[in-house]
Amino acid sequence: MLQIETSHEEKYALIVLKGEVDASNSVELDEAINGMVEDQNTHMLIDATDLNYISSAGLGVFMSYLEDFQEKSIRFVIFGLNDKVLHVFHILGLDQLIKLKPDKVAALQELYEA
Amino acid sequence: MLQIETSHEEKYALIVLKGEVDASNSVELDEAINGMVEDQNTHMLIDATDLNYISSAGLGVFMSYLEDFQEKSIRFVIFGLNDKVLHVFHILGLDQLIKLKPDKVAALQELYEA
Amino acid sequence: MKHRLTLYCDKSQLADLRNFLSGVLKDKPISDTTKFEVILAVEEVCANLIIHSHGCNSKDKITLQVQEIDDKLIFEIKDSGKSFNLLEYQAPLLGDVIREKRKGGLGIMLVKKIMDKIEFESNGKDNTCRLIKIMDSK
Amino acid sequence: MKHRLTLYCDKSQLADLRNFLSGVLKDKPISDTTKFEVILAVEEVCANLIIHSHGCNSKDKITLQVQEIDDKLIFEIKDSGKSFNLLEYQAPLLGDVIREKRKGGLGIMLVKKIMDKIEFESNGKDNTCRLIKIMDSK
Ligand SMILES: Nc1ncnc2c1ncn2[C@@H]1O[C@H](COP(=O)(O)OP(=O)(O)O)[C@@H](O)[C@H]1O
Ligand SMILES: Nc1ncnc2c1ncn2[C@@H]1O[C@H](COP(=O)(O)OP(=O)(O)O)[C@@H](O)[C@H]1O
Repeated sequence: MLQIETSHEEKYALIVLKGEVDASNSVELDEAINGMVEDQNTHMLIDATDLNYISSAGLGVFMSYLEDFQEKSIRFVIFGLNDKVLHVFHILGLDQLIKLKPDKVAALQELYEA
Repeated sequence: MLQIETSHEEKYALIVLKGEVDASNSVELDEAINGMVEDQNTHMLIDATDLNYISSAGLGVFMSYLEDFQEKSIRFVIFGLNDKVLHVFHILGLDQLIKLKPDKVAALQELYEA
Repeated sequence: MKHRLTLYCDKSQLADLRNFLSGVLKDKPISDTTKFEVILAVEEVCANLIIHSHGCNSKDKITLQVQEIDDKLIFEIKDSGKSFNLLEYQAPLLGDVIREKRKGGLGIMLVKKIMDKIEFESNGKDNTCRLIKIMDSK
Repeated sequence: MKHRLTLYCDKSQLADLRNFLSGVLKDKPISDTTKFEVILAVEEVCANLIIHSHGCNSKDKITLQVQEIDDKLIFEIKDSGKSFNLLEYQAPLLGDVIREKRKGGLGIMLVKKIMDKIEFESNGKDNTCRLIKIMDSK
């Protein structure tokens, strides 16, 4: 089960993920991010505090936006990943390519630094 | 002028950059990183505290290792970038793809987290 | 002891697969992280079978059997679709994954990084993929 | 006031170019970051001319002229090698840069992000590239 809440805060777009992302629902994650990109958001946060699982289908969704993020100068940070979910990013070395932060404070700092 | 010092600490490889990286000397940077990769280092730090300038030739060197870093599970962090040099990474959005940390403590933490 | 599960080829089955595997692995002497990893790897292979070999045709079935032999956990996944040998599959470059924006292509990489050994056999009709994890390996 | 510099086509000249530009920009009413950016962009174009158009042949020369007109800083770079119109150049995808491990391909991207306007002219013999920065733009 995956639950996705999206909202537009004053200075950034926020997507809250709850539950599990796998091949059966990664398209929902994709649509949420795509919507945020189409709305011309330049600062995007993903709250993964309540994300309990992610398979390669979910990782692939994030990876598929790296090109757009760079072209459109979109800053993108995922925060709150639990140890196991974080570990999946680590196995593939994707934590080197996608910004992961422990909590929202650190994520916002990353979003607006320099 | 670019000065490069490399050393093998107990748990990571360190490359200290001093001066300016441009098209005339980026090959030296490339050789230093390549050497560290060939020595099978899995944790690499770049100390950029005294790096005053970087042009696209230098950025390109870093980018050219992302594939190797991922394939070989090498963790790679650059720290100590001054505001101007950091800004160059930002202009191209490369700060999203290459780990940049303010100082050595934060860099080591990043290198060994989870 | 052996544990068996039959999945029909629908992506909704993946959550059930995870539940099943959590139960099976519950008392195994491996860390929670290793359990998590192993569940992920088995799911990746099953998801590929469901999606790529069987086009999500829910009339098709795949079976999973989990066995503990000595220090090994063996996950045997059988199907009878067109055979796909993931040992022969060459993982894409990271740059390709990014460039093609293809929202996939990371699954087999994960399986290979997680498992200690992978075996594949096909008799032209039935395919068997065996994923092996050594229990004190990590 | 105009400032001029002649560079011979050797990469060692890039450091001199930066020194020259720092001097020229010293008292201009733009932030230090903008100065840094603008120096970088001019260097990128000159480096490309030196490397790609003139194969680092130190007998070849390129000239740079810097001018302030109204609120614009204009950097005019002239050479007489084979003409290269960076306006027509299509920047590569990030994934390609990563995949090809080519240690380059980011220079023109930087120039385009930094400058407010770029002009290019060639009469078949001499090429002129004009990089324009509006002084209160950033
Ligand atoms: N069981 C299978 N049958 C047919 N093709 C497969 C199978 N498993 C994987 N493939 C092929 O290998 C590719 C890579 O698989 P994988 O790494 O799991 O990524 P993804 O499935 O997300 O594309 C798939 O896109 C598919 O073309
Ligand atoms: N002045 C030039 N003459 C010929 N080719 C050029 C010139 N400038 C750029 N190019 C071509 O455009 C490509 C991209 O240039 P650039 O973005 O600066 O990256 P890099 O020079 O690092 O490869 C170069 O690799 C080269 O093929």
